[in-house]
Amino acid sequence: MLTPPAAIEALLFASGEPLDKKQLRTLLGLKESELKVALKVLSESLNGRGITLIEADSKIEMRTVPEASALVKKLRENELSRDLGKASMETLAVIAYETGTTRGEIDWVRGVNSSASLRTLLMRGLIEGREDENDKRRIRYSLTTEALAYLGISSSSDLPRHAELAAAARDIIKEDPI
Amino acid sequence: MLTPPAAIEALLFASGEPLDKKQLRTLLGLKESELKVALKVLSESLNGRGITLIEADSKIEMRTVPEASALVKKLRENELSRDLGKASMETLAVIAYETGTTRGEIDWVRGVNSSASLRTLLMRGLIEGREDENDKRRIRYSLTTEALAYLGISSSSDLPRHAELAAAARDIIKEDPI
Amino acid sequence: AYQGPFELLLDLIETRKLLVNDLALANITEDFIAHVRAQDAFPVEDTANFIQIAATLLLIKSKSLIPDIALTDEETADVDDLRRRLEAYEKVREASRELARIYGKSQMFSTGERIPEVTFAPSNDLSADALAEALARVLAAREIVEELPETRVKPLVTIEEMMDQLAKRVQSVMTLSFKEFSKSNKEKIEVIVSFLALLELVKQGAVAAEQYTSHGDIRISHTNSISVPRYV
Repeated sequence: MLTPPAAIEALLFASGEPLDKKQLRTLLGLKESELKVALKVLSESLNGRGITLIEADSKIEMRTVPEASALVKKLRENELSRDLGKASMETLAVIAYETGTTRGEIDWVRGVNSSASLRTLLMRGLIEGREDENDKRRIRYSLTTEALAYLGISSSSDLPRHAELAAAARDIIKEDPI
Repeated sequence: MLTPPAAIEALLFASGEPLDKKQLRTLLGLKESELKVALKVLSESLNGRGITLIEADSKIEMRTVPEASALVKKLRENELSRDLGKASMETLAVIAYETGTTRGEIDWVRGVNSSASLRTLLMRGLIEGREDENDKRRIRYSLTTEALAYLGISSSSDLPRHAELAAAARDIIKEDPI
Repeated sequence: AYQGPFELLLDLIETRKLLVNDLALANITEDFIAHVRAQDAFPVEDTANFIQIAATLLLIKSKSLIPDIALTDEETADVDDLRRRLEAYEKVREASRELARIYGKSQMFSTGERIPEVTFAPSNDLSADALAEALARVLAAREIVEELPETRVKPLVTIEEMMDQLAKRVQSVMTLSFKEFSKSNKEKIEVIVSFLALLELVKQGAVAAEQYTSHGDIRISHTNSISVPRYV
């Protein structure tokens, strides 16, 4: 019989793309709390293995573990990560530590126009933009599982000095009335 | 640290097709007997999991477990029957009006990453990819004949406002700095 | 490479091992303006930013030269805003360096691209019109983003124009804030004169550079020290 964690693993492997939690729940007929438990069991059972889960926003994806990076690169040289310029890396950093931030906030804190860097990050699939619920015209950006994969971490809470840098970003950027 | 079973799991997971045992041995620097042991450990650890190893004449492949096939089928059907949605529709539109376009050009015109949409459109038989004659690695996409028939046109030049929209798309593609 | 104003400010402060505070900002005012002057031209959309920051720096400078100068509420807000944004940017730069350290180092790969079995499965939202609308929407969305780089191509603001704007901006503010000083003791007026001379120096610096090259007779000391020129 297929346990929920095994079912999730099969779906993530077959899909090859990040799956939305809502999608997983409908496919498996699970309540939110049940999915949460199943995901926890699956991710624990993956400890010490060659593959692991990455979670960004409400999306889950299965990827090889960071430790296997050099090995897998031998298999897949074409997909090597091209470097990111300083401006794009700075823009990625603002979005990483201040998820759901807007272009206005990014320009405010960087002191320069960030539209070119945002376009680079969007085209590489490292960030995605979503319309602000109460203000359609405003786009809020967040990291994708692809970005976490390039950073070699499973979720944004694993970002270096996450608590410290995220807190700093929150109280400074958020005050700015856009 | 990455144990041999975990390393094999990562390689099989990331490889698009079955891997030859000899290839695994060279990639991992293992003797035949060591590989045998590692494979045994890995396949035992996969008991009760959603994925499993399939071995056929010295080639190993990772697959979803048989018990999950109904679920995987549901996932496929779900992916095939869903509405295209904004991202895939825009990707398909760029391909329709700019036949033989590449992924890089589509990303440039749309300003976002289109690989997930391309995968869906390929899977749904709406587009097909052909290698660029002078650059094997570059794939050029165009509508399939079934898609043209479904749209009720014999060639993409019959699409509404074709001259105007195709010209506008081409101008943008010309600006692409890459 | 082109540096944004905050990047430049932080570099100037960091090279002098200072903390981000008003004293540091006052100290590097001349360097910031000298750096701005050294650029031959500026992308239009960044010029306003540089001028605003240069003007705020001169406000902080004037506060350091004349401690009990009364800045207007708006000026104080500008000073606080600059400091807050700089502190935030300092954190962003730290975060960016942290990410750069790990980016691409231990990449996690997705499952290999299995060739998806193809089944022809069009969708009910697919039609020729839907494609035309979708492409039109994409092209329209690009218009808004597009027009920004265009302005970069427009004639750039030359340094002289920028210095004039800056000088006018600060002088009008200065005269406003100096109103009550004119009556008080001589020593304060001496400082005010030297400060306005600094401004003149900066403005002339841009002009004298040309004269210097063509006639070669006017000598002006370099601005990185606050040695105020003696006008005979």
